Amino acid sequence: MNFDSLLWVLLLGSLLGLELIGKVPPTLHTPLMSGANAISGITMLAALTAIIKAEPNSPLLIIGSISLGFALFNVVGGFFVTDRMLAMFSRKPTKKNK
Amino acid sequence: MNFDSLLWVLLLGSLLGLELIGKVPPTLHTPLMSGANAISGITMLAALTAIIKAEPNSPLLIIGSISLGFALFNVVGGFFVTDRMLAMFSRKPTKKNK
Amino acid sequence: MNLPDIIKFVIDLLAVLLLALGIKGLSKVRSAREANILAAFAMLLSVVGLLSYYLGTSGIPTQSWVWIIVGSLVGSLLGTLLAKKVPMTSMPETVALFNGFGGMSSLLVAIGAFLFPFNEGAKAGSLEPFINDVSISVSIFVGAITFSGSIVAMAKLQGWLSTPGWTQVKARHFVNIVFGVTSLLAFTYLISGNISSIWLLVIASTLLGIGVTLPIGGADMPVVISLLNSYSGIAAAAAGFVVDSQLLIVAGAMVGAAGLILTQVMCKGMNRSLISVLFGGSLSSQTTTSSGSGEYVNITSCSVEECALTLEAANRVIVVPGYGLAVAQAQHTLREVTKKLEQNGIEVVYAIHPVAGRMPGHMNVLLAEADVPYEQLKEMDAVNPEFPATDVVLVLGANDVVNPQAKNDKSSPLYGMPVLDVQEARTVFVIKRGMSAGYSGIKNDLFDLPNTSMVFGDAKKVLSELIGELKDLGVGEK
Amino acid sequence: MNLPDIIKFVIDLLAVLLLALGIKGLSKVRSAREANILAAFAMLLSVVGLLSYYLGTSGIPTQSWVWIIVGSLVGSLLGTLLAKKVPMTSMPETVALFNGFGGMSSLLVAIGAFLFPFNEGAKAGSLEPFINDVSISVSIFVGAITFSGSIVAMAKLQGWLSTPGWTQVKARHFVNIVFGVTSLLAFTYLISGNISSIWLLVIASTLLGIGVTLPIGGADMPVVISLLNSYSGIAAAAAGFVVDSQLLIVAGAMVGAAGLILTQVMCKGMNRSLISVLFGGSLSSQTTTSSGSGEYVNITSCSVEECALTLEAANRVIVVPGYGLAVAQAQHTLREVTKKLEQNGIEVVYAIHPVAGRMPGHMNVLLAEADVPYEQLKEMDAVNPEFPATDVVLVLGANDVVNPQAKNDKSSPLYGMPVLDVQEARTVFVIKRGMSAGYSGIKNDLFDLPNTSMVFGDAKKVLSELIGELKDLGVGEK
Ligand SMILES: NC(=O)c1ccc[n+]([C@@H]2O[C@H](COP(=O)([O-])OP(=O)(O)OC[C@H]3O[C@@H](n4cnc5c(N)ncnc54)[C@H](OP(=O)(O)O)[C@@H]3O)[C@@H](O)[C@H]2O)c1
Ligand SMILES: NC(=O)c1ccc[n+]([C@@H]2O[C@H](COP(=O)([O-])OP(=O)(O)OC[C@H]3O[C@@H](n4cnc5c(N)ncnc54)[C@H](OP(=O)(O)O)[C@@H]3O)[C@@H](O)[C@H]2O)c1
Repeated sequence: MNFDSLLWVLLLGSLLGLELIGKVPPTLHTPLMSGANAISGITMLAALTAIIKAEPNSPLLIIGSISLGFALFNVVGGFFVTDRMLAMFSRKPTKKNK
Repeated sequence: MNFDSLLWVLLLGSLLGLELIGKVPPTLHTPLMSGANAISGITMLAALTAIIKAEPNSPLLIIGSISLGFALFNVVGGFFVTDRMLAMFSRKPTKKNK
Repeated sequence: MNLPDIIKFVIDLLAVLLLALGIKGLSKVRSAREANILAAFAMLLSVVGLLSYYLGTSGIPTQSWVWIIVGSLVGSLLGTLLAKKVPMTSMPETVALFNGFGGMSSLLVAIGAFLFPFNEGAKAGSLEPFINDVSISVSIFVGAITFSGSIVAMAKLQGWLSTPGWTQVKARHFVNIVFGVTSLLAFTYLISGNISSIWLLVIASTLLGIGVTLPIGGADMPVVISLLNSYSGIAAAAAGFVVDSQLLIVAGAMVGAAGLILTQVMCKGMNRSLISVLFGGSLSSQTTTSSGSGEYVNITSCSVEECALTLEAANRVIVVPGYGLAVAQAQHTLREVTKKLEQNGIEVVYAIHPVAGRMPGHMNVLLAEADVPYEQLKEMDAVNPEFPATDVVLVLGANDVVNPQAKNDKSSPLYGMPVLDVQEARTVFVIKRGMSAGYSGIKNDLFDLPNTSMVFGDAKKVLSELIGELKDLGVGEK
Repeated sequence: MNLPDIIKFVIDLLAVLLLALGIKGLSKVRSAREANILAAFAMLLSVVGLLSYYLGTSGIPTQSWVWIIVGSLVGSLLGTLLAKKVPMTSMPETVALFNGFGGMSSLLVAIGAFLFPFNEGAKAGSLEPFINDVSISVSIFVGAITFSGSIVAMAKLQGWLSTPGWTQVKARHFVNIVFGVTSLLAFTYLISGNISSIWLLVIASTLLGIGVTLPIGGADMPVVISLLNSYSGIAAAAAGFVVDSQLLIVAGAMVGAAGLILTQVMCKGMNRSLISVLFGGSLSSQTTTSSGSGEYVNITSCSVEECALTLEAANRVIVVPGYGLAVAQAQHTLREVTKKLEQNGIEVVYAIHPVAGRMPGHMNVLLAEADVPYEQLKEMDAVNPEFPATDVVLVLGANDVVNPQAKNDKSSPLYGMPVLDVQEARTVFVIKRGMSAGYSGIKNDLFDLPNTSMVFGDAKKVLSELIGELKDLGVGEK
């Protein structure tokens, strides 16, 4: 990959992110925050790459593994907790709009 | 540029395009159509590239030039006509919302 | 990356950013005009970026300069001329024409790139020839469809082409499938290196564009144009793969996707699905056999003088403009009439149906041209509850958009389309030339109602007479 | 491109598509839950894509497998445990902790990539080392700030850390500037090849994160967390440059940008600007000197029994829950009280102020947990016109969000913040433990009004007593 094509991707990704969130009702601020938070744990891919590419017995293995642990804590915990919150809202899905 | 990075750009550009247009009031359908139309004349860049890279005396020069003419007809005419329409709407800018 | 690369890169990023802002802004009344200028500026910027890049690297030969200048001068001049001269009533045709020319541009550049490859010496490790060929073929295919489809659409909107009856037979689908398959075959040959099949591809896809657009009723044309606009974006994106330009790809993709959304929005406004627009054929021809031929039994016709008298006595008047007003170019005369009424203290508003006229938002443009204040234009949903409290409704060259069948008659092809409930008003005057039907070809039950009076005549003529009558009554002269 | 490349490419595209859909869906009530699951699925997909890519190309050594499994098991297990156990009242802290861990992950992987470079053998003609170094440094910088800032935010929300007075002196800006400049210097050294300055960068940016977050008042914490969430997206995007992954870049950029928008939306809801949140210091400490110390002159206090009697006679009751309700964990008891009232034919609705509680939307989550039907929760703008027609308002552990100063007193620091107009109702009961102020530290004029009665006590205790009293009155027992 050339650097400039990565920059294109960065620009377009940012613009997309800016557009994706429209009017969020305050009700959803908390779950949206925690959901987006979980997605930012995508760094787990970087940690995985590091572990896979590490030399045998390199300390990188441990660093990567700890990093992976932190990331997965964020991802798995984040999605679960978001789901817990959202599950409460959708308990009565029929009468959402009065 | 690698092909796959171009595909990334294509995907993200399309997603962005899908998001950019929200609720368009019917009033604006015509100008929006003609404005987007003018932007699609961006092919003029391809025509320019063809003319610049053409061998001396190659028929590509003529083909490129005709292509450029069509594209600029689209671009320049499109933006002007859109502006003409929009100028009418904005004549009384103070009382837009009653 | 060296300096010219970096500069071009930054300019391209900036251009994409501005284009995105432009498209976004165009969808809001408040920002539309600035957004349009912004987009135009972004396009200019991208050209400057490209030219200065080649100036700074390989240089631009004099011969190229000549052809660039000739091409751009001719194109821009003609485009500007058309844009300045064309009457607002012909907007749909104009947009169709512009769009077709955009498609033609993609088509030509792709043919050029195929016959006289200019991209080989580009960059080391660049596009494989296969991908190059595929992009070119897509560009040709989509470009040709866009061009021929847009030109047919324009011709139909101009009235140069009607919808011939034979295009409505089911067999048309078969013919189109043949064109489609032929295009596909030519496409396959082409990308496997058979250069001569390029002409087959051009011809087959041009025919496909014609074959698909010709049977579509004029009423659906704006949707078709919007869809073709989306295609021209796709063609631009494909051209971007040919010349290896992210800017082209992103801009093309944005236009393509935005066009698709707009098409969808329009279809909803006209209560049609995209599928039925594309493959359902013309609405009118489907229906002439059914409810279209019903007889009118109870028509009341009245003179312009009677109409003037009723108007003078009214407190609240709603004007419903339609396609006929646009055809008659009567928007300025209408404005004079309403001015007189307003001077007499009569409240006047305009009820704008989203698909009145020949293009969504067309009426707004026309009335704005005649200096009607923006706040007097009311959209359908806002004005519908107001009809019961209205004394007089003037239906001016509108027909389908005030047809109560759409609400009451489940068997009607119009059923389900949102309409203006003019029949709820005390008195309705319908101004049209005769008893002929509107675009859908369907009988209008409104004309039969007891509170409806027809005033026959060309909209502009009737309105000028109305001005005379109102003057005689002393309306608007205090 | 060979097969594994293509598969990975398609998987990555798909994952981005799903993530985009997920983020979009999370901002709409209707689709939020499915969107969250979709996003989780996209993350899983991306991991599968990565692992299968390496399995299909270079292979994954057993040693790596061991560390992968250990790391993921420990992280996922602990994360799941916390997510399942944590009470809904502690959501803000929990989100802050998760976010900090995300930042820590970026920080660690960047340190690893710097000390034990693993990206060199990547692809020919790939990233130049300079860009690699810059990306790593950005990752470290942003990751460290995210981590330390989030941990401070969490500690403050948990009450483990208060806002020390000395952090409010203007000099703190100077200290932070020193940290910032040091980070910048370390950054510059690092990218010019001075490996040992990595630790300086880590320390300086950690301190910067602490220094910026510590002075911010607890009331503004949710905004800070949202901003730090946006940072962690940026850190992920930077890590994407390090490991050469478009997927990481796009996902990180989307989270970064979406987080920024959310932060902006929240600031608007709390009537604060982002700048004043970040650099204005804590709201309470600014104000204790001014209007915060006013004396109450006209306090009416009443017993739970009186409150129950008034409630029994009411037709329409509005409950205003606030932070105190969350602290007292009284949402379930509250639900029992309102059930009783409803059984007696009394209409009950809940007025939810957007920033009631400690996090936007916090009250909705808490009340939903106690099974309050969604349609009884009314947002501020919808409920404000209803107060004049209301017999009894129960203010439960809320304070700032019902302070009329925000509307009447231009000199008040709260002035301009939208509040609930509870004083318009016939009778207002305020249930709280004492006369202490709310988060803003400002005196509440509501308590002095003649139609306001205070019911002192812990919210949960008062509510349980209320149940008893209502039972004695025979309410809700038919
Ligand atoms: N806006 C869009 O996007 C769009 C685009 C294309 C089609 N359409 C369709 O077009 C229709 C629009 O409805 P509409 O009510 O505006 O128009 P319409 O239903 O097409 O009816 C127009 C009427 O105007 C009369 N007329 C024509 N020339 C006239 C003149 N010079 N003076 C006075 N009257 C004249 C015609 O009757 P006489 O011949 O008897 O005078 C005709 O009945 C809908 O069916 C809509 O779906 C809409
Ligand atoms: N939602 C957000 O995003 C967010 C985030 C952070 C901060 N904030 C800020 O927090 C404030 C929220 O307003 P609010 O009205 O909900 O809360 P508040 O103004 O903080 O007031 C809470 C009140 O609850 C009382 N209380 C505490 N514990 C209690 C218990 N166990 N039982 C009964 N009462 C108890 C306290 O008085 P006593 O001690 O006398 O009992 C206090 O006055 C606003 O200033 C807002 O800007 C909002």
